[in-house]
Parts: sequence; structure tokens; C-alpha cells
Amino acid sequence: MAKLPAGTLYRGKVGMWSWVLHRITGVAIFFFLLVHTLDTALVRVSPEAYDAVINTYKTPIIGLGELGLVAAILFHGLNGIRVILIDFWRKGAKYQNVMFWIVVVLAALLFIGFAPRHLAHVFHWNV
Amino acid sequence: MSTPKIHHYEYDVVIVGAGGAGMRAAIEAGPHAKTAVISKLFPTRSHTGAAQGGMAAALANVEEDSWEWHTFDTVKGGDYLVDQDAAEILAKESVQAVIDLENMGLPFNRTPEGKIDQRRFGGHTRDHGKAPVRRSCYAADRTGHMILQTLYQNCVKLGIEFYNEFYVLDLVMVGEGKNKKPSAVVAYELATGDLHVFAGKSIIFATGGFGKIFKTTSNAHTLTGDGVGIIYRKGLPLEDMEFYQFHPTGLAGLGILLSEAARGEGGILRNASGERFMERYAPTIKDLAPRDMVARAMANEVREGRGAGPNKDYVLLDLTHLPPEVIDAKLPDITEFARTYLGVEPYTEPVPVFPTAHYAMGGIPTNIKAEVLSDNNTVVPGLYAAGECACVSVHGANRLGTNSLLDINVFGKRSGIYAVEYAKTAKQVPVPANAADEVVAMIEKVRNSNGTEKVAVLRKELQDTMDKNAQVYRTEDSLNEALDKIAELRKRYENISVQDKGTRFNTDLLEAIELGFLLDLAEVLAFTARERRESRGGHFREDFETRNDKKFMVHSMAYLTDKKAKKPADNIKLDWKPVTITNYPPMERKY
Amino acid sequence: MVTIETPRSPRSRKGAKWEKWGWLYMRASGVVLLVLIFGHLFINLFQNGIQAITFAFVAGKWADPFWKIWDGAMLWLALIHGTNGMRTIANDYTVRLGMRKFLNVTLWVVCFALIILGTLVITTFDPCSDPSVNQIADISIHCGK
Amino acid sequence: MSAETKKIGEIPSYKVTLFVRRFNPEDGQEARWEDFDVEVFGTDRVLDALHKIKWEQDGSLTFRRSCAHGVCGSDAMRINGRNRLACKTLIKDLDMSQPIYVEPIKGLAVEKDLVVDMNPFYQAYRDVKPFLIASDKPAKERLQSAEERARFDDTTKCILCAACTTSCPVFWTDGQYFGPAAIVNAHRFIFDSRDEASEVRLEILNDKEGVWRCRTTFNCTEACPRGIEVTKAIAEVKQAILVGRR
Ligand SMILES: Cc1cc2nc3c(=O)[nH]c(=O)nc-3n(C[C@H](O)[C@H](O)[C@H](O)COP(=O)(O)OP(=O)(O)OC[C@H]3O[C@@H](n4cnc5c(N)ncnc54)[C@H](O)[C@@H]3O)c2cc1C
Ligand code: HEM
Ligand code: SF4
Ligand code: F3S
Ligand code: FES
Repeated sequence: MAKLPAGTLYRGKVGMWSWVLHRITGVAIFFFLLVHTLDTALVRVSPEAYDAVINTYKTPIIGLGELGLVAAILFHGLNGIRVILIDFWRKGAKYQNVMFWIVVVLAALLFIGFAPRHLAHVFHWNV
Repeated sequence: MSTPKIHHYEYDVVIVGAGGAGMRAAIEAGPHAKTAVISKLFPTRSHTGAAQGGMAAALANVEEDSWEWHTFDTVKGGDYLVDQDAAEILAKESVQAVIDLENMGLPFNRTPEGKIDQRRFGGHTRDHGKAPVRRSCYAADRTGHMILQTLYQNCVKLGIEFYNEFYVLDLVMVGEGKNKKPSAVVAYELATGDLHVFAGKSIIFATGGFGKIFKTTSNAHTLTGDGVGIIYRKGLPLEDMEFYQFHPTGLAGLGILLSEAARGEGGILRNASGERFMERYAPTIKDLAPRDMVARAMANEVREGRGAGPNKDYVLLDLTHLPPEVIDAKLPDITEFARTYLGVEPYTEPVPVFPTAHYAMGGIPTNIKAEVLSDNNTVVPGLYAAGECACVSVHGANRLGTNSLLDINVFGKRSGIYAVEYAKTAKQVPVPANAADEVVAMIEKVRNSNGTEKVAVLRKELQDTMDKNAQVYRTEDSLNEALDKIAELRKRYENISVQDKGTRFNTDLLEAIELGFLLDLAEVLAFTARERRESRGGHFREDFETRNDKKFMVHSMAYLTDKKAKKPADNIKLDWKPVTITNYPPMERKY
Repeated sequence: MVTIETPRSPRSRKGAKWEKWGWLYMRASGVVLLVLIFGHLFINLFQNGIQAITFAFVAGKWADPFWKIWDGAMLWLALIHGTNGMRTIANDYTVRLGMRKFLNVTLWVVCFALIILGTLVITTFDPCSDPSVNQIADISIHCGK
Repeated sequence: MSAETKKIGEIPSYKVTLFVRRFNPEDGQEARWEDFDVEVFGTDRVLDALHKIKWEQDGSLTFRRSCAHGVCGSDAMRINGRNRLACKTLIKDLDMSQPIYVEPIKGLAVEKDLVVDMNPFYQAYRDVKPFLIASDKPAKERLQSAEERARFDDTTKCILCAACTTSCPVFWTDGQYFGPAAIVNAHRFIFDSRDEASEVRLEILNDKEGVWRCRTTFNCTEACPRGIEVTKAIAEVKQAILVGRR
């Protein structure tokens, strides 16, 4: 019988890898959002419950995780705009490549602006 | 080895080949009769799709033109070996053929008024040779691609039944002598190795050309002349096989075609010193002279040491004076070929070119109803042929550019119409019980072959000898050399080996079978070329440099006989057939 | 490697053509979410920082209806956006129809459960109702005490 | 090559290694890689190398090909991880210090070696009604301005090679997706001013397996040997569904 091909990795370019990243970041944000909705709901349970849970977030490990989350959101959000431009702007397809690098640079700049401050918060540095 | 499974079908019209001619026939036949199209390739893979330049029709959309002028050009271009009744039909029906395609959706380039645009092409002139005329209808430089796509699209629309990747290997004929009638074709299914017997009241052959007998060719790997070979093996004649067209502008060394449209749009051929040498050979229409003249002129430049390049073995096609916008709009694909395959930028550099084997003027003889002939005038009832595999003969000794796409549409359509007409009244000729036996034997013999010769080696030696001995310049000696070589290859062909013994997608097996057809056709070509001791159109004999109308104003008709060949080509019987002349008495061909 | 659904089985043309609306929604919500989420992150994590997030902080924010609407919109838009995105992904990587159905149903159930929960939390949240709030100085301002 | 047949001066020759993904339904083995060493010339294409293997080393190596210059669409395959036509990929343009990997296009069932079952692909093409639908019966040609003609020029170039569809990550996981090639061929008619059935085709592509499935990954555009701006064409079809043909 006919066989299905075993795969090696397809060597797509920017378009494909940006989509892979968009997907991964989307999933990550989704799962965070589920948790985040639940933990925020604790405000209705009691302030103590809420603060107790939130305090467990204030450890360095979760803090670093949050850093990742922010990076994911930055990329996902900005790349989402790129995708929207490809869909709706006549020249979008032509400039998709350039736009990807703009997304990367913008996300990186925002991240660089954010990261030190966040780390300072997490590790109680005085800024 | 077990014998393959055999399947049976019954149709009114069976069409072999899904190129331009086959599908044009299917579009006529499909709605009126139970029709099957059998093709060794998926339809849109057919080589019609490679055609670039255009399709001739005297639409007179951009300048004055008439079908009579077109007829004259066709006759003259064919060096008067054209059957003029057929040429008249070709020219007259060309207008409708183009309109048909447009109405089916073909995206022709347009004039500012929105009509079909036309451009110049070699040998097409106004008022019997006064000046070049814009007669070629085109869709950028992918006219053939658009024709093939449009025809397939319309076949999809009509729900035509296709059997793709089915190799027809035999035609079943029943009866004796003049009463022989076609009954079925036998096809080998690539995917499974099964055999399929298609009974048909009418059977149309539209299997295209056989350029693969040459090494340097614009033709596809799959153009191995199976259909022509099958007909020949049935004892039916082949007409004008010595006339094979060499297209002037193949990419040097590769054979990939750069359309004549390049010259139609103003491209100029130059030799090593930059001279526009065509001015010497055809002072009035220069680079737009018919292909045989240009090809010979190029070969001559190279022979006399004026070739360009390190080995002085090609000439140059100069497009650098054309504005890049024109190149992009009108010749995008072929300039892309030059970039991809030779790394040459046509905007700024001339492109190395040399003649390439391109088109078979000869083939299966038919009349103007596309009916196949079993001798000079007897029709085989129910058997039709159209397209490059057929010889009506509208191309005579040399085909004009853009007349083939026209041919496949006009005579493809005709074959469909007349095949249906015949199938409406005729009875199916009963298919003999042993219909597939010959093919079974052939396949099993090749599959089980365990000799010492390699198919690819034999094929290469065949192609080399044909390029060397039967190309633009031919002599008695060179053709004898070719015939001797072919006889030797035939012997060695008995001792081949096929490595793939399987039943599924066994292309190894099919390449071996295709080589058999190539050998047959190369032999007929070399033989008829030897016997035609004159020069005419695409056939140029250095030992007989002029046209000899007294002796050779006739078509050659070659038959395979049962005789055991003691000498090379001994088993070919040669006959001659008069040319039909209506309005244009033969004259000297000058441009 | 995943094996793919045999593509020869005919495409089903039945059913409403939701896909277009889903596609449009992803884009429309995406643009709005960009503003909402980036704003949210800026205020919560950048200006205040994770250490400053406490019940009091939330209560303080939600004392202002503007932030209630902001966060409510974010909740709805993001959950539906995310769930629809997850649905696409599930459709891509599931082979069996049953599995696909199961995942889709699960996703939407979770999505709507959370939306209802979240909405209830936001709409019914009254920072002053909780007695302990009165001990937090800056909120008690809002509670009019 | 003998001296007299050498055409473009001295063509340098190289030794390269090809890893070819082999599969034969008749030998009961799993698909596997097999390597071949071949001598190639500077102007050779991957197709030439495959031919050399088939003709000189292993006759059972199976692949489709016909025109050998990129116009028939027979020989789309995955060369060094990307969909390419073997006849349009010059070996010298690849990194020759590394082996060249050749495998079948992805997402369609492999029949043998590099040959895949193209039927689902053709079916998707036929499903979009890829033919002119017009009710008028003009005596001559229908008029069409050069601008109207230019509107769909790009998508008329398609040779149905399937390089695009089988490079699409969505198609790999969801074989029901119409795929870029079908959309390209629908586009060719949707934007043809002579056609009257663009609504019908748009409705077909508004399907759950239609244009909305595209995630703008651009693999199709990068794979298309005819240089068709596939993703752009898909975007135009999406727009046409949303706000009508323009
Ligand atoms: C590069 C190139 C450019 C050209 N440019 C022009 C041009 O600009 N203008 C012009 O007028 N002409 C041009 N020509 C010539 C013209 O394109 C061809 O002569 C014409 O297309 C032939 O059409 P056809 O239908 O006869 O054959 P093809 O299109 O070759 O089709 C042959 C069909 O037969 C099938 N077949 C073959 N053998 C078998 C078998 N054993 N069993 C089953 N099926 C079989 C094949 O699958 C195929 O479907 C050009 C030719 C070439 C090569
Ligand atoms: C910050 C603003 C956001 C923007 C601009 C945005 C934009 C987009 C866009 C345009 C798409 C569609 C992609 C496509 O069709 O190819 C998308 C997909 C997706 N988004 Fe978002 N999004 C944002 C936030 C979020 C959030 C908060 C989540 C999580 C809850 C999320 C999860 C997803 C998921 C899971 C997908 C599907 C990915 C896929 O199919 O590959 N997004 N996003
Ligand atoms: S769009 Fe391009 S890649 Fe896709 S089938 Fe057509 S020619 Fe091939
Ligand atoms: S690769 Fe696929 S996802 Fe869209 S852009 Fe091309 S169809
Ligand atoms: S062989 Fe025709 S496209 Fe490659």
C-alpha cells in the first residue's frame, strides 16, 4: 500500500517560522490566561486567599516565567498586527519579510525596556 | 512471472494522447459520444504546454491580413511540399480556432481596444511575401501553456473521462488488407502494471512528436513517438519522415527553446564579430526568415569559424537593445530560462543559442478529415490522427512558427467531429480474445530481460548519431552511417537488461519500450532522408543542394514490411505520394 | 509524524460558514487586545511591578469602573480569541473526528465557564463590602467612609 | 561528454553525493535514505543527477519528469528540505560540499520513491470549478482591456506542480484543506472580467477547508517555481469573499 512520507523538517523561511512562533506563543498565552482568570477570581473568595496565591507568584522562578510570558505576548501581539497587515494591506504580502524583522526589533526594544524594571521588581532591587 | 491483470472497457471514441490535439478532439467528441482520453502523462504535463510563441490566425486585429496570404505563406514556408487543400483549411479555420479558444477562456494578450493582440513570426507575411505581418495570437510567451490549460479546464467542465499515466502500447486492428479496421487500443497502467483494453468505434491518435531521437532537442523526455511507432508497426505508412525541423534558437548546449517570438519582438542574431549575419542569407526578412534557413545559416556561421564562445560553437541572440519592460511583458519566461540555465542576463548580455531538434513535419498520414491512410489514398475507417504525430500535410518540408498550435486546434477539432460522426453509425469491431497478447509478450520480454546492454547507453548512442549524421546538414554517407549505427543498436537492443522487475511505477521498463519506438522512427527518418536526394525545407543534403521538383515533388511514404532486414533498413518499403496543389504552383523560395 | 486524514474523502460543504467570522474575529479582537493587553501589562507589571500586586491593588483598580470595563473586555476578547485559536490548532493536529469534537467541546466549555466566572467576579466585586478593605487606606477613600 | 559535443567551453565537473528517499511498495521495507555519488557538470540540474543515477546506477529509481525545463510541473520534490522542481534547481546553486537530500513532496501518499499520489491535489483543483463560466455567445472574441487582463495574469502561470500545496504546513496536517494551488486557480477565474461565476467559486472557498485555513506562512510563495505570488493571491480571494470582487 501507499506510504505516507516520513518527515524531515521543512526548511521554510521567515513566513513559516514566524507562524510557528505565533502558534507557540498563542498557546502559551492561552494557558496562562486560564490560570490568570482563576487566580484573579480569588478576589471574590477573600483578600487573604488572593494574596496568598499571588505571593507564590512573587518568587524569582515565576518572575522569570513572567518575563517569558511578556516576551511571548510582545511577539504574538506585534506579529498579529503583521498578519493583519498581510491580510488587509495590498502591499502586505510584498513586505511580509521586512515586517517580520520590524516585529522582532520592536518586540526586542519593548522587551529591553521592560526586562530590567521587571527584574528589579522581582529581585527587590531599588530603582 | 505472472501475467498482468487485464481490464476491458467500451467507448465510442477513444483518444490516445491528452496534449493540445487530443484534448481539442475530446472537447468535440465528449458531449456527443462516450469518450475516453488515454494519456501517458497527466494532461497538463503534455508538451503542448512548452510552446511559447503563439498561434497563427489571420484575424487582422492589428493590421490587414487574409487567410489566402496565410495559405500562401504556409505553402511557401513548407517549400511547396504542402498539400494545399489542407493548408487552405488550416488558414481558413484558424480564425474560428482562435475565437473558440478565447471563448473557452484563454487569456490572450490584448490590443488597446481589447481585442486579441497579434505579433510577428518567421515566414508570415502580408500580400505574398511583401513584408512581415502580425499574425500570431499570443499569451505572453506561454501560449502553449495557456492552450493546454484552457483545453484541460474545458475538459474538466465537460466531465471528460481521462485515464492518466496509461501508456498505450498497441493498436488492435481486425481484418485483412484494405478491410483492416481498428478495434481497440491496449494500454499499460503505470501505477499498477495492469493492462487495459479500450474498445472504440473511433480511435484517435494524438500522441505528439518524437524529438528524443535527437540529443539536442527542445522536446520533452516523454516525446518518444510511441503513437507514430505503433501505427508504423501495424504496417501502416509514415509520411515525410525525413522532414524534421531544427529550431534556430535553442539554448546552446541544452536545447531548451527560446521562442522565435524573441526575434518577432526584435531580437537579432549575431556571430562572434557581432555581425547581423542573417542580412547575408535573407536580405528582406533577415532574422525572421523561416526556421530551416536560419538554422542552416547559424550552423554555417559556426562551420566557417564565425561562431562565438570559447569553442566557437554557437551564435548569439541579442535582445539588449529591447527595453527591459518589453522583455518583461512579452518574453518573461524565455529570458528566465536564459538566466536560470546559462546564468546570462538578457537585458545586458546576448544569449548563446544553437539549433535544436524541434518538430516532426512528418508522421501518420491523414486526409483533411484527419482519417488515417493505409496507402496513398485509402482511408482506414474509424482511425484518426491529429497534431504533431499526424501528417496532413500542412507543414510540408518545413513548418512555419505558430502553425503547429494552429494545426492541433484545427485538425484536433476536426478529428473529434469526424470521429463522432463515424461512431454514430459504425458498429464496434469485436475485440479479439487475444487482443492484449502482443503487449503481454512485449512487456514480459522486456521485464525479464537480463542482458548486458543498458537502455540509457543505447539511447545516448542513438541520439549522438542522429545529431551527428541527420541534423541540419545531411549527406548520403552521414545517413548511411546513421543507418548502420541504428542497425547495430537494434541488435544490441535484443540484449538489454531492465533492473526494475516490479509492477508498480516501473519507469525503467517503459523507458526500454520507448527506446524501441525511438529506434524504429530514427531508422525511418534516416532512411527516407537518404532516399530523398534533394534539398527542400528542413531537409538539406550537402550532396544535393538544390530542390528537385521533377523527381521529388512528392511525399515519401514508408512502410514496415515483414521482410527480415539483411542490410540496414531493408525491411522498409518506400513509396511516394503526389502533392495536392490548388492555387500556388511551386516557385523558388526566397525571402 | 502525524498521519493525515485521507484527503480523498469528499470535503463536506455542509454547515454554516462560520470560519469567515472566526477569521474576522481573530483580527478585530487582536487589534483591540493589543491595546488592552499592552496597557494592562504597562500598568500592572511595568509601573507597579509584580511585587505591588496585592488584593488591595486589584481592589483599588476595580473601584474605578473604567478598569472594570477594561479588564472585562480583555477577559471576553482574549478568552474567545484564545479558544478560537486553540480550536484551529486542535483541528490541525487531530486526526480522528471524535477526538476533534471532544477537544472543541472541552475548549468552549472551559472558555465559557471562565468567561462567566470572570464576569461575575468583576461585576459583583465590591471592594467596600469586605470588612477587611476598610483597613486599607487608599481604598477606603472610594468606599466613601 | 566527448570533446566535440561540449557546447559551452570547459564546463567544470564535480562529485556530489545525493541522499534519495527510497520507498518501494513491493519490497516490504520501510522508506529509507539511500546515497549515491554522481559526477555532475556546472550546468547540471538535480534532474540530471537523478537521471544519471537511474541510467547508470539504479534503474529502479522512480520519479516523474517530462519537459526538463520547468514548464510541465512533473518533478516537484523536496530538495534539501524545500520544495523545488528538480529540473529547475541547478546543482551549483546548492551547497555542494554537503550531500544533497532529495525526498518526495509532503502531505500526499508516497507511491514509490519520489512519486506521490497526486489525485487528492487534482481533486481540490477540480473542486474550485477551474474553467470560464460565461453565458454570452459572442460571435467574435470577448473584449477585455489590457488592464483587466493584467488583473489575473500572475495566476495564469500555474503548472499544477503541487510544490505550493505540499509546502503548506496546514495541508500537511489537514489534507482536506483546498490548498494554495486550488486557490490560485480559482483566483485566475474569480478576477477574469469575462467570468460570471466568481460568486460561486468564492462561496466554495468560503468553506471551512477554504481560504480561511491559510495561516499566511508563505511557504507556498517561496516554493512556487513559476514565481506566482501565491499568498497575495490568497489574500485577494479572502478580500473578495469579505467585500466582493474588485
Ligand atoms: C519548446 C516548444 C515550443 C513550441 N512553440 C510553438 C509555438 O510557439 N507555436 C506553435 O505553433 N508550435 C509550437 N511548438 C510545437 C507545438 O507545441 C507542438 O507541435 C504541439 O503542441 C504538439 O501537440 P500534440 O497535441 O500533437 O502533442 P503533445 O502536446 O506532445 O501531446 C502528446 C500527448 O500524447 C500522449 N502520449 C504520447 N505517447 C503516448 C502513449 N504511448 N500512450 C498514451 N499517451 C501518449 C502524451 O501523454 C501527451 O498527452 C513548440 C514545440 C516545442 C517543443
Ligand atoms: C496582544 C494582542 C493579540 C493580537 C494582536 C493577536 C493576534 C492574533 C491573530 C491575528 C491571530 C490569527 C493568526 C492567523 O490567523 O494566522 C492570532 C491567533 C492566535 N492567538 Fe492571538 N493575538 C493577541 C493576543 C492573544 C492572546 C491574549 C491569546 C491567548 C489567550 C492569543 C492566542 C492566540 C492563539 C491560540 C492563536 C491561534 C494560533 C494559530 O492558529 O496558529 N492571542 N492572534
Ligand atoms: S501555484 Fe506555483 S507551486 Fe503551486 S501548483 Fe501552481 S505553479 Fe506549482
Ligand atoms: S503555505 Fe499555506 S498557510 Fe497559506 S500562505 Fe501558503 S497557503
Ligand atoms: S520536468 Fe517539467 S517541470 Fe520539471
